[in-house]
Amino acid sequence: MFSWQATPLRPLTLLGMLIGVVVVLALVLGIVTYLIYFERKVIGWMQGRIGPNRVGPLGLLQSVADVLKLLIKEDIIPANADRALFLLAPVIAFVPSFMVLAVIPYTASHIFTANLNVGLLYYIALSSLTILGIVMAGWASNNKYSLLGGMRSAAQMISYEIPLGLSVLGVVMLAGSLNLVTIVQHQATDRFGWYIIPQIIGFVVFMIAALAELNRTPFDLPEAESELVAGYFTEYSGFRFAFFMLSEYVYVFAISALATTLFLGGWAGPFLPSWLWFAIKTSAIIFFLFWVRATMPRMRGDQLMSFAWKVLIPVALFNVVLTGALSLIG
Amino acid sequence: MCALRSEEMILNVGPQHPSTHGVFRLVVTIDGEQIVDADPVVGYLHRGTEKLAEDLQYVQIIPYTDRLDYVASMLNNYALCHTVEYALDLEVPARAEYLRIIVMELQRVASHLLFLGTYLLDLGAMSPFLYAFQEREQIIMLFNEICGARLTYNYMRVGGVQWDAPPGWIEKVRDFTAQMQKKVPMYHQLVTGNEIFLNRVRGIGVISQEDGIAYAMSGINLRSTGFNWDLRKNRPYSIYDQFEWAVPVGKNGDCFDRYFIHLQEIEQSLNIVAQAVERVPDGPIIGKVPKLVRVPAGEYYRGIEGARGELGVYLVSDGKDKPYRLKLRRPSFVNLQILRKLLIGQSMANLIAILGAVDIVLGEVDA
Amino acid sequence: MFGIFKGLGVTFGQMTKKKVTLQYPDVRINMPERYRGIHQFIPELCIVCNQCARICPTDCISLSGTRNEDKKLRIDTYDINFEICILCDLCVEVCPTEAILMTPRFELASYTRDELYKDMEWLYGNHLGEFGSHEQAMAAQAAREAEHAAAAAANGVEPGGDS
Amino acid sequence: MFFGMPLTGQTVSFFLLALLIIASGVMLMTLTKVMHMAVALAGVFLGVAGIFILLGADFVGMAQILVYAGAITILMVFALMLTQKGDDTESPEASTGRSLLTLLGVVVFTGIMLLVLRGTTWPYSQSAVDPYTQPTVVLIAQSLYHTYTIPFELLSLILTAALVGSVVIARKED
Repeated sequence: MFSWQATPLRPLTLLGMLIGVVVVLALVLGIVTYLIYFERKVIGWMQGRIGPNRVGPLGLLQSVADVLKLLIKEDIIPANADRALFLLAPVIAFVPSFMVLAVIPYTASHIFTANLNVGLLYYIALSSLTILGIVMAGWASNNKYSLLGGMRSAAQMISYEIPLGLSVLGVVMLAGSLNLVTIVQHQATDRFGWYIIPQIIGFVVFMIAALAELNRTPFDLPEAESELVAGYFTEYSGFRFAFFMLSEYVYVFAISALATTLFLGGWAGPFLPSWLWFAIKTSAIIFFLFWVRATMPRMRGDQLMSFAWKVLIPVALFNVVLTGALSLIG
Repeated sequence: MCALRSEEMILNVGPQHPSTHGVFRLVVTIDGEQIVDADPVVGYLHRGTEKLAEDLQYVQIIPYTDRLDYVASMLNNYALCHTVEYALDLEVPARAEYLRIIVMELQRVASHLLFLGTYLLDLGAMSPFLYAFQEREQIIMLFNEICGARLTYNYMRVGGVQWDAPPGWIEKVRDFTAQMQKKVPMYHQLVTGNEIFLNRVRGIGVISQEDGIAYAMSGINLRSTGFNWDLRKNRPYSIYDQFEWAVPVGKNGDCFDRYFIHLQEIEQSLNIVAQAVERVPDGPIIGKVPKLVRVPAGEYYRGIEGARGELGVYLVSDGKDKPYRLKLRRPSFVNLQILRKLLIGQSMANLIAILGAVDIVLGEVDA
Repeated sequence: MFGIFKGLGVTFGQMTKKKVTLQYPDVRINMPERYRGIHQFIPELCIVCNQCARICPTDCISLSGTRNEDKKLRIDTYDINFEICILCDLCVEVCPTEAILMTPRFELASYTRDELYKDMEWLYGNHLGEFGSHEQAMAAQAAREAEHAAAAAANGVEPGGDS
Repeated sequence: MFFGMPLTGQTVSFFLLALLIIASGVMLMTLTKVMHMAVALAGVFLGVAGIFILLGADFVGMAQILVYAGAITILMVFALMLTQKGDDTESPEASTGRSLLTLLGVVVFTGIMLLVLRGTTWPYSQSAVDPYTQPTVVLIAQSLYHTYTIPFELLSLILTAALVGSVVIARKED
């Protein structure tokens, strides 16, 4: 196996690393662009509308146009904002969202995937860093709505990280590894098949906690438009706003990819090439996220908290115990 | 959280805020997310309708009433015309009364649909808003056909209505009513049973019956407390006594009751419309009204059941063709007064749920 | 729990339903006959009785006329200020000769306030449309009305408004 | 070759991380706004996590990010946001005596550290360095749940008791 630690650093290896990063970044940007398009189309269809249809054929270039617009907009920094943090916050929010993609096995031959022994932990640990960016944005904007949004997101995302972590424990116990590649391989040979079957409770808890981690409806309190105007990014405009949008949608993709990997057998599947299987499964989960968004009203903060602590965590713990008992019997 | 006392913060909700539905400002003092004090500031949309009316002939006031509660203009039109008719002791032809009933009840449905959509939007659900607007659009197009406007109808006149129904209009209303009656269960499926929604609105913003009466509330806000008071039944006007329908009444006076009564009233209004379209008589659409209406000197008050409560017109005339004084009892303004009492001690998220459920229209609050 | 799934079912069912979006600048709402849009004014019919200016609740109509040699009044200027006009239809209602009418045209947005001040020429142009003279316009309108009546007789429903 | 060391990814990463830790540490001491300090602290935590990973302790490194950089920093920031607003800078009092004392302290501390570091013979075995023979997660799990099961469980008991106790204390004023 290639070990970056032991191999001497030659210009060529460095170049290779850089090219890999740029390729993945470009790929992710493309995915995010069409994720946004897909979301607008799906929600439009569910509401009797047709969604974007003007820019490009079938509106396919709508997101591109939106991103371009954001990029050429004036970068406004409010006079009373904390300048340094205001500038830094979108970066802190975005970088981890991109970094978590490193461990997700997209295909049977993992070109872009770091075969990390603690891959799952890496994902959860890094995604928790984004909260810091969001809280910083809320505080640095020096806007009361932003501050409230930042505080809400801090409380919410920290609370939901615990059920998220607990819900994947069952998978880890079945696979006996934190390595995402190993988890996918284990699912191919497991007697139950994909882990969604033995881990259905874990899957449900995971999806709910994932929605909360993503700050999406019905858990979109931090950016609740009707209450907090736009929450933590009220004061952001131009490409800094684009960074928040980008990180949000990269996380949508990442968490769906993680759910696919953990519960739906990853890239495994008959006939079709592995990357296509991966894309199909991930798209199904993404569609579910959008579907929920088109249907649900928003939860209230205190209900959200008590739901996490009084329902999700006990259920996730119960799932862990159940899985332990199951694997003892089996 | 009691042990942790953090600093209080003054937050200006509005005048430009997505959930104040217009230009309404609420100065709230919050401690964390808890509201310590709330101070509604009204008047950003004040246009001086009452004062303007003193310089206008009665027929000229009608288009101004369109702009009070701009999502229920037909009812405003009627309130003014009805008061003047009452002052003149005028007979209104039967066909005009039926047309009025049809448009008023359709207007009530449209207004309640708007409430439904925007309320759910405030609570974070996007789709019900668009569904409600699809239905509302059909009603608006019906109004567009009968009076040529989509929002500011200026349809009623003293002694009758301005336009007769165009050919085929009554049938269209009948079709729409039948179709809409089938649509109502969809809202129950989508919204009423949703646990997240129920948790947001149950037991929130409870108005007691005593408070409701003490604050002179009316309409759905009062009925949600369990007090059965609907002017269409209790002080019958027009021809409401000729139809069979029920007054939906709540139990707890919370936001859920208010939401639920809105839906039930949609059903009841459709019920009235369905009965009315079956027996619209032929005949003139406007009574014998002098070309220039002169109300005999005196004071007159008539209240009707508007979409948001008792919509009253108090008219003082000195016998001229213009009112000496016109006072409008706007239900939104009166219902708004309880807001401070409801908000103190609630969280920011509940603020939106409560403000939305009290269902104010700023054109009416500020007049 | 079931309430949530019912709701999900409703939204999913909507996906296949017919979409109601109207591609506005390309596809226009067919406004009904009675629609109260921007006025048209026909100077030939005006008798300068001033009733429209008097009934107007917002005083947005101003007009002036002179007496001809044959003692008949002739309209000279006729302006409507669409900054304050509320399209209430009262002027049309009182006009004894139907010289002022409303059209289904509703797009009033403009870059300057001056453009909202419409004079007689503009309002007459709004009446004439693509036609050269008042007679031609009236003839075309009569033809259109006959067509409408025929269509209405054919299917028993008033065309125009789509719901 | 870089100061006698082979220029591998590991070396480069080490120096970058060391730079991050030192820079963040210095910023943590010199910045005046509490909120900025919190961000600098997060930088220190992240750098330390990176060092852990370089040493082959990837589990500990990730736990460091998750617990310290993720949770603890945010809890601190959260508390700061709840309690403070507006200008919370304190103007440092520049006095020569204090600066000199600081300098002296730094010099003495560096000296002692150097002495200790030089004087210690570090245990060094070739087999333990290669981190990829066995996942560290397994090693940790084995020591926690096999070798030290009873101390571990006792510890968790104490932590639970502490948690319950803190809740009781916090709720007393209701």
